[in-house]
Amino acid sequence: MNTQTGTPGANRMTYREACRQAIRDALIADPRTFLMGEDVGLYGGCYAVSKGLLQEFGPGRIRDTPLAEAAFVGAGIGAAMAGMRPIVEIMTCNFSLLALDQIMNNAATIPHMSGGQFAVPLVIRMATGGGRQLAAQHSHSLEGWFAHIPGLKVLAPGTVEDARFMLKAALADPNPVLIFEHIVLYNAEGELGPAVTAVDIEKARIRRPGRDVSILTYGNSLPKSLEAAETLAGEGIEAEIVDLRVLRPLDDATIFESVARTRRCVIVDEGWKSGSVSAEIAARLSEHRFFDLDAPIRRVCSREVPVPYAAHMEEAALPQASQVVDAARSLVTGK
Amino acid sequence: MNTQTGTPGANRMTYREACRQAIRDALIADPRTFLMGEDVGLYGGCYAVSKGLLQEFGPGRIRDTPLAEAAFVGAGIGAAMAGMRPIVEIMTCNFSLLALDQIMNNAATIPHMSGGQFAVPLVIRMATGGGRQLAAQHSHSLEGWFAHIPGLKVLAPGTVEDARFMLKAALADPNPVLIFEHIVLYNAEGELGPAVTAVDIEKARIRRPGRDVSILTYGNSLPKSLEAAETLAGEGIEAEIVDLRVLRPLDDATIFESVARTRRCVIVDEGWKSGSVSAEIAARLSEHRFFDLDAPIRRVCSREVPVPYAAHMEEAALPQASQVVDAARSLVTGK
Amino acid sequence: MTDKPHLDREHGQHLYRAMLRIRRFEAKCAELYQAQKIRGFLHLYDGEEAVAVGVMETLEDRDTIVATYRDHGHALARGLPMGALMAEMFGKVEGCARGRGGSMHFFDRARRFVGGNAIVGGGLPLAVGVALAEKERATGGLAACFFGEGAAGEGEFHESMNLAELWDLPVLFVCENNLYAMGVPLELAEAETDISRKAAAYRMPGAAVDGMNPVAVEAAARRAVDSIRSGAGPYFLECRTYRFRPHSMFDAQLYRTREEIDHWKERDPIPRTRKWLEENRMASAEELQAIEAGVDAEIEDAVAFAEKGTWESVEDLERFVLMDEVPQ
Amino acid sequence: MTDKPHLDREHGQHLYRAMLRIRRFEAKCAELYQAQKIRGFLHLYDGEEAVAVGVMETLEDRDTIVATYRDHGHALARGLPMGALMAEMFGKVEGCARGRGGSMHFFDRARRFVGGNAIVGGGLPLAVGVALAEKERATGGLAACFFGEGAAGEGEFHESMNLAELWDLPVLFVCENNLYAMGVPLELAEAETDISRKAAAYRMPGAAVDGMNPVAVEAAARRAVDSIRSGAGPYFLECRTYRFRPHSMFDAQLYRTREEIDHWKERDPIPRTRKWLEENRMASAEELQAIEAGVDAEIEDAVAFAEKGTWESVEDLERFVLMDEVPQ
Ligand SMILES: Cc1ncc(C[n+]2csc(CCOP(=O)(O)OP(=O)(O)O)c2C)c(N)n1
Ligand SMILES: Cc1ncc(C[n+]2csc(CCOP(=O)(O)OP(=O)(O)O)c2C)c(N)n1
Ligand SMILES: [Mg+2]
Ligand SMILES: [Mg+2]
Repeated sequence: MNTQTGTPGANRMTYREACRQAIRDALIADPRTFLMGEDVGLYGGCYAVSKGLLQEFGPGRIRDTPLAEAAFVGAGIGAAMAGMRPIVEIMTCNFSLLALDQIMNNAATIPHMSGGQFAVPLVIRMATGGGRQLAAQHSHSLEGWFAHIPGLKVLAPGTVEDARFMLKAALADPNPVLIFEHIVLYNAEGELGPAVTAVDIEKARIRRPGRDVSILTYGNSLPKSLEAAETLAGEGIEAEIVDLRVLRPLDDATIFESVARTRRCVIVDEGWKSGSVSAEIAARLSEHRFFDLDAPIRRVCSREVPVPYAAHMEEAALPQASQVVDAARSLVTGK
Repeated sequence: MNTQTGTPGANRMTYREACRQAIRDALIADPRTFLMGEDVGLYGGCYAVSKGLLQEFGPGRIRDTPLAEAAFVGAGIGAAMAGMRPIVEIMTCNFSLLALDQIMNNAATIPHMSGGQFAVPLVIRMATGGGRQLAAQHSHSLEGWFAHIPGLKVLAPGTVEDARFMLKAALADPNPVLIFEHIVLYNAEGELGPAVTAVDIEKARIRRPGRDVSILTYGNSLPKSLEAAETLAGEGIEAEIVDLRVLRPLDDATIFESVARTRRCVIVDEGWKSGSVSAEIAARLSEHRFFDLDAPIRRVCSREVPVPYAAHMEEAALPQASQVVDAARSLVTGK
Repeated sequence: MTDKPHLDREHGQHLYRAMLRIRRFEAKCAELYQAQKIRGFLHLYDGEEAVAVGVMETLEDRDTIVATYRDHGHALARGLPMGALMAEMFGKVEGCARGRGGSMHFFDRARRFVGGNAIVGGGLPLAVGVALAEKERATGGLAACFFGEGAAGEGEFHESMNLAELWDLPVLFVCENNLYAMGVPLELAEAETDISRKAAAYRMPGAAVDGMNPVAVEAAARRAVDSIRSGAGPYFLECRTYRFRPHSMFDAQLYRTREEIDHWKERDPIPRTRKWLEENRMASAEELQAIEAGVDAEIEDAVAFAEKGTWESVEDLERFVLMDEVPQ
Repeated sequence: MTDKPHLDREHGQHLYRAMLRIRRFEAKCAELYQAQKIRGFLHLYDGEEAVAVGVMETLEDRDTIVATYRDHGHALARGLPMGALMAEMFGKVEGCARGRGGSMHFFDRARRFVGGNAIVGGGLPLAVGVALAEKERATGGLAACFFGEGAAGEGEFHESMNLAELWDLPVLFVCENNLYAMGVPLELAEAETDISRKAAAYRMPGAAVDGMNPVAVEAAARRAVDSIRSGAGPYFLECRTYRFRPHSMFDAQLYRTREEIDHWKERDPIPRTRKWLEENRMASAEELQAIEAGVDAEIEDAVAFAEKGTWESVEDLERFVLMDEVPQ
């Protein structure tokens, strides 16, 4: 692991390392920042993201908490209101349900309800998603669901670069920002260009340009969609891959612009289809870009089931590249 | 209050009374049924729905609970798994966030995850919505958000008749059913026809037929939409009002059929717009009925803000009949 | 009221005045609720004034207050301007939360009043977090968190108590035990009805005090605050009190008897304090009259201020959903 | 192990065999995990077998069990067929949850095993609800709920404890205190590290017992169950134990020392029970050999059963998301 951060040079690292370096940078940069959550310290993080940080920064900055999601998330909110810049880790989004009252009724609400007297400059990181056979209670994809809540910003890094730099932008934001890190991506590797030292958390990013169909996606569906685009390219179909990466507020401009060019749209989303981010995007297109579309919108989402343990069943439950290929192809070729 | 139920005759009652009579019927009909929640007993229910029931049925059937949403909802789930047919009241949906772990990770998940060995025949009732100046933490409309969760059924009675008979159907269902009663509707009055003794909780209902535009709605947006339809009729626009009433699973057939006829659609939903039920319906139409639509879909939803206390600000935050009129008119007249 | 006789005139009168302000302010609120000037939920603090007043005496500017939906007493005792509170309940932009919060959600950044919170138990984790920030920054400040005995049923109570004690945080937990959570009497809600004993389960020091006596509350709170400021971690103060009025404006009070209420009214802290001031010659009739007149004038001014207030522009509806910056 | 000498041969051997089954079954699981036959999270019960075995001895068919993600020991001790468990972890439809749950989610309706629950604390409210149902229907059954000491931090623990005691429900709370919640030692998680004292905060009777001794656990559980069946309400049993292996298969165990583990291994209930059986001539060498051979054969059969198993059809993916009827 490369711990030389500060001025990030060209280097290859995993998404996990990128998350860690981002936290490390933040702790170095701002004494008001600390990391708090279950097993972030001694254990080194459930997904080994914070390994070594306790040794480097000590227990005041890397706080192991009891199993008490409501209290430590709420404590993060209170600390943020009182001048700190906490990073709270909820081990996985499956447990975030226990903290939802604090997130919705306090973090998302108090700035507005207090008439702007209090901000909640808090970052909550959580692991999300399925694909590791962890079964129904450990495979939720809730980022799109959280994106329903006014007062929050919701980020979903799908690349090593975003994992590396989104945190900094999130901490600089005066609002509660939720970052969803996908469990399957932690081992993904990527190259960081020397020029990149920040990412824009207001904007979606086109990861692959294309003229025939827009594939809108994020998180672990991004690599699947890129894989699909390769296959489609082999068939002569040029898919444009838009990495949404900011799920709230959605970057309508980038989405609309891409769809206006390709006039066809597939949305790929690991959330359960009904009421997912994919639904919101489809709705916005059907409201605001109705006449730009030449064909129905297609959605490739998780099946509406608690995710099963067995590999083949889990695979059937989650969106797969082949489904993206099929959806895009049928839109473009009309069959 | 008319406590002669059994064979419901033609009579006029409030939505509140309808809810109460429904509970009373259920308690009489099935010894496995009991009502449990905060202040359902001695106090008579926060919205006076269960007034008198403790006296009639005693503390074993009408259980006042401590302030402990997670535990008593979870206890309802456990009791349902073990053979009871509980009705759990969460005083308002604003507090349901404290029970979300139990609802999503247990109630919605265990039947599937156990391979069908355990059902959770549970009804959870909660009050929902804004419009009474209760401010941000007491005015959420979360029914559409819950409708994202596979394994649940979600009902939203918008009429006295539905308030009167949905509970029975929900208790007969082997699945966890959430019923969202709108706080503004409790005082609404309606006539129950002598013929009606049951409602179909699989189907949406056309509350007013019309040929020019479909207005899809539910809950307290239903009376607002009916009011809008009156105004529109005065202008020569015949709006069809579809009361969704079942938010999960959505009754696609009724929705699609209406829109195929009118070819225009306004969705009215008190949820925050992004990721609401209105989004899901718009998405389904844009996927499956793209060529049936002559115009963009319009959504009239709550503004994406924590609902403020001041009357004029609250009014501006919630969907209003005049907005429905404007949206429908502009779709039909093209301006 | 005789257990703390070494009270000077000024302070005795001050306590009386502070309680009276709350009582009369709220009587006015009830009236204005009937007149539909105030809407939504209105939870009055009638009978419990000694708690907020006694505790608040011991707090300093650097301390932070977390309250509940029943927050009028705390706000007034903390020094929030009465006019801003009334304007808030009128829904005016001059209110302490721009008219967005109403009765349940008073806020005041300058006075470190971080809200009436309407989710029972929801404020406790916030207080823990504020205390963590104070401790980390060694400000010497503490977080005082008020909540009803009903909140002790919630998981958030349990988690917060543990976290505060585990991390030795400067939190003053003030449980206002008024024996009822809406209509649920304590014995129907808690297996252990001795609330102050709950603190022991977290090894947290605690005490129970007569919440109908402002002097006793102040003395107990002083011990608590001293303990917290000495670095001993959080402290749990149970104040045994009673609300004289219904839970909110929609409550037929089917769950308790007139006799019970009357019995508690005999211990009403306001007439008792007045009597005590008189008996001990700590306030002259003129002084008492002046206090009353002053309170009444302040209330009149507050109502006038609220009446004169303006409505927030609807165009600002989305303002502060997302903040542009962190207020300093 | 000498505190309960009045144990007959058969029962002594039975306890030994029950623990050995779990130990060897799990050793095989670990092996199969390396071989990637088993995937996902795998939490082994190594070292804690005396708890499940001792408690389960005291339960009856009419009782219901709620377990955690670390549920192999409970399932085996409860009598779930080993083959169905192994098939479950292989993801086969012959598994005890059709291969949908895996290691963390064993279910068995016939044996009233309502699940391995993977949300820490998430099973406690369910147990309260089951107990409520049993009490209302006067079945005489109880709900036994297993959970780690880490769960005591959660709000759901607090709320469930209170509700169970408040309503006098037949719940046996079994806290498996193995000193760590993943990598967090108890003293970093709880202000009060004496878990059994927590029960007192709810006025619930409780006891702590050596969880490395199946006889002691059984005796304590018997007292607990007798108390519950007598109608005295819930009971809290803390079993002091230790897990010898990592938390799950992804754990470098940075939070504890080899020495600590070795120290606890000296108290391993399985060799100790064996030694005790030998020393007290309660089992002959042949009998012990037969037990071991029997266990090994059962495991071999279970693996073969799992291997032979079939995959659930992908077409059934949505089956049971909504149930068509309530299974009887
Ligand atoms: C989590 C939650 N559940 C339920 C309610 C509804 N509710 C509001 S106040 C109240 C009673 C609270 O009693 P207590 O904590 O004793 O405070 P008191 O009102 O007596 O001051 C209830 C049940 C709520 N606001 N929040
Ligand atoms: C609510 C929740 N938070 C976090 C986790 C992640 N997690 C799984 S097991 C565990 C430790 C639990 O420790 P304990 O209760 O002592 O049980 P043990 O594993 O020691 O048997 C944690 C933190 C979880 N599954 N559920
Ligand atoms: Mg109270
Ligand atoms: Mg443990």
